[in-house]
Amino acid sequence: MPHQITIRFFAHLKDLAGMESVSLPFEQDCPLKQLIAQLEETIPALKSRGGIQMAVNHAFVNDEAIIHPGDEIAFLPPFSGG
Amino acid sequence: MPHQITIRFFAHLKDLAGMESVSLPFEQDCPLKQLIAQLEETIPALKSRGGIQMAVNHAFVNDEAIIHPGDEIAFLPPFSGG
Amino acid sequence: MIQSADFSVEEEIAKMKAISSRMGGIVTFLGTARDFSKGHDVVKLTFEHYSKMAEQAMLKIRESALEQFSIIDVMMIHRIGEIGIGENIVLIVVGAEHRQDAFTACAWCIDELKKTVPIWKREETPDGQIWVEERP
Amino acid sequence: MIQSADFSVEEEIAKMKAISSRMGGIVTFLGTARDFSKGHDVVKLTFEHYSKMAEQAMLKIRESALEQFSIIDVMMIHRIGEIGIGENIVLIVVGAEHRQDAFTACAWCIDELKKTVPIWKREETPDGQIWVEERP
Repeated sequence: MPHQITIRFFAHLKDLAGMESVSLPFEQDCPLKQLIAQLEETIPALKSRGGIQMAVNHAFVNDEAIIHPGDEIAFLPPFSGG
Repeated sequence: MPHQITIRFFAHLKDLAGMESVSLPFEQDCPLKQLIAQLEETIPALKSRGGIQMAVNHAFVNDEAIIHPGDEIAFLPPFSGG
Repeated sequence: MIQSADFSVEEEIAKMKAISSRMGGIVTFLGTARDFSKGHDVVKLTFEHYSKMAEQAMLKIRESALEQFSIIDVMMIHRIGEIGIGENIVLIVVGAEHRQDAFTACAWCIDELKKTVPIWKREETPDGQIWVEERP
Repeated sequence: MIQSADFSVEEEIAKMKAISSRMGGIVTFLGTARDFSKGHDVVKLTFEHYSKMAEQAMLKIRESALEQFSIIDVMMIHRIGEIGIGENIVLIVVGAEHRQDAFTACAWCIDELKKTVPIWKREETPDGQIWVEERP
């Protein structure tokens, strides 16, 4: 787990990203928003995300959260259970 | 059925009246309150009734309702179903 | 429906589901016999009813619920006779396209049943029998 | 609990009844798969979830409901995977001494589940698949 992070996509974001999850090399702590900006360059479709919540290690966070090596980051579209 | 009426008691009124129902000879229309007054003389315990609703032929009525021969009159204590 | 026999919640829900494939939410109220009521123990319950009037009152609740709420159907069963602690007393099943309507209608039906259906409960307690008259 | 297998409403209610003989009212919400949604036909549903987070969110709803309502217990099941029309999706069972608390808590739990549990529904329609994102 160290020196990399895992990114998970759900529902239509999985289709947009073309993958369910990806592990990326990751050495140095950085704010989530910086990571998202990088991802949007690789996967432009993510830019169109609306109402997406972000979670790090299964807890909701905002863009300012600091990401550490080993973290699991999730892109969560609006829920539709029940 | 003609020339008589049936009176029915429920729940604790049945215990007070000492009976579930009674049929009485009845020739002439009269207001329900008159019939009740007569019954209270025979069964004094009925006087203590509180919150009792009256029904004639399965429909709620008030004391002014006119009773006809053949009617079924019911004394209904507050309900406690459910 | 008023009956002395017990009922199956699963079967009643299955009947409700069979009515329409538009049904998205089913809200059920099941009333069961408690062993304790207003400060005293209860050993057993007995329900009595004014048969014809009670059946009519139940039908009226159903019609009125169908009229005033956006629901697909509503089904009601009340048991009479002797009922042991923990046993089923009353079941109300409401099916609707959307859940809020089902919740509102189900709560309304049980309130209305308690207010308007001539059914009476007798509690058997360690100190004797009590006819219950308050509306809970 | 989140599972792909179906559940039995009767069994879940029986478990709830077994918890306390003080229980007087059990309110149940059962969500089922409709064949029609927002103007289009639906042939089948598929639910996906973020496993660990969804389980945590369900536990939190239960704890929060026990804290804020006068209820005895609450039980929740949500199915995932493929679900055919008319099949069960979600079940919430709330047991309480008094019915009003059970109704309020049950309605709150399903609202909260829809808002806070990371589960997503995909509808299969005659024109293709749609990930549903609105909160109904």
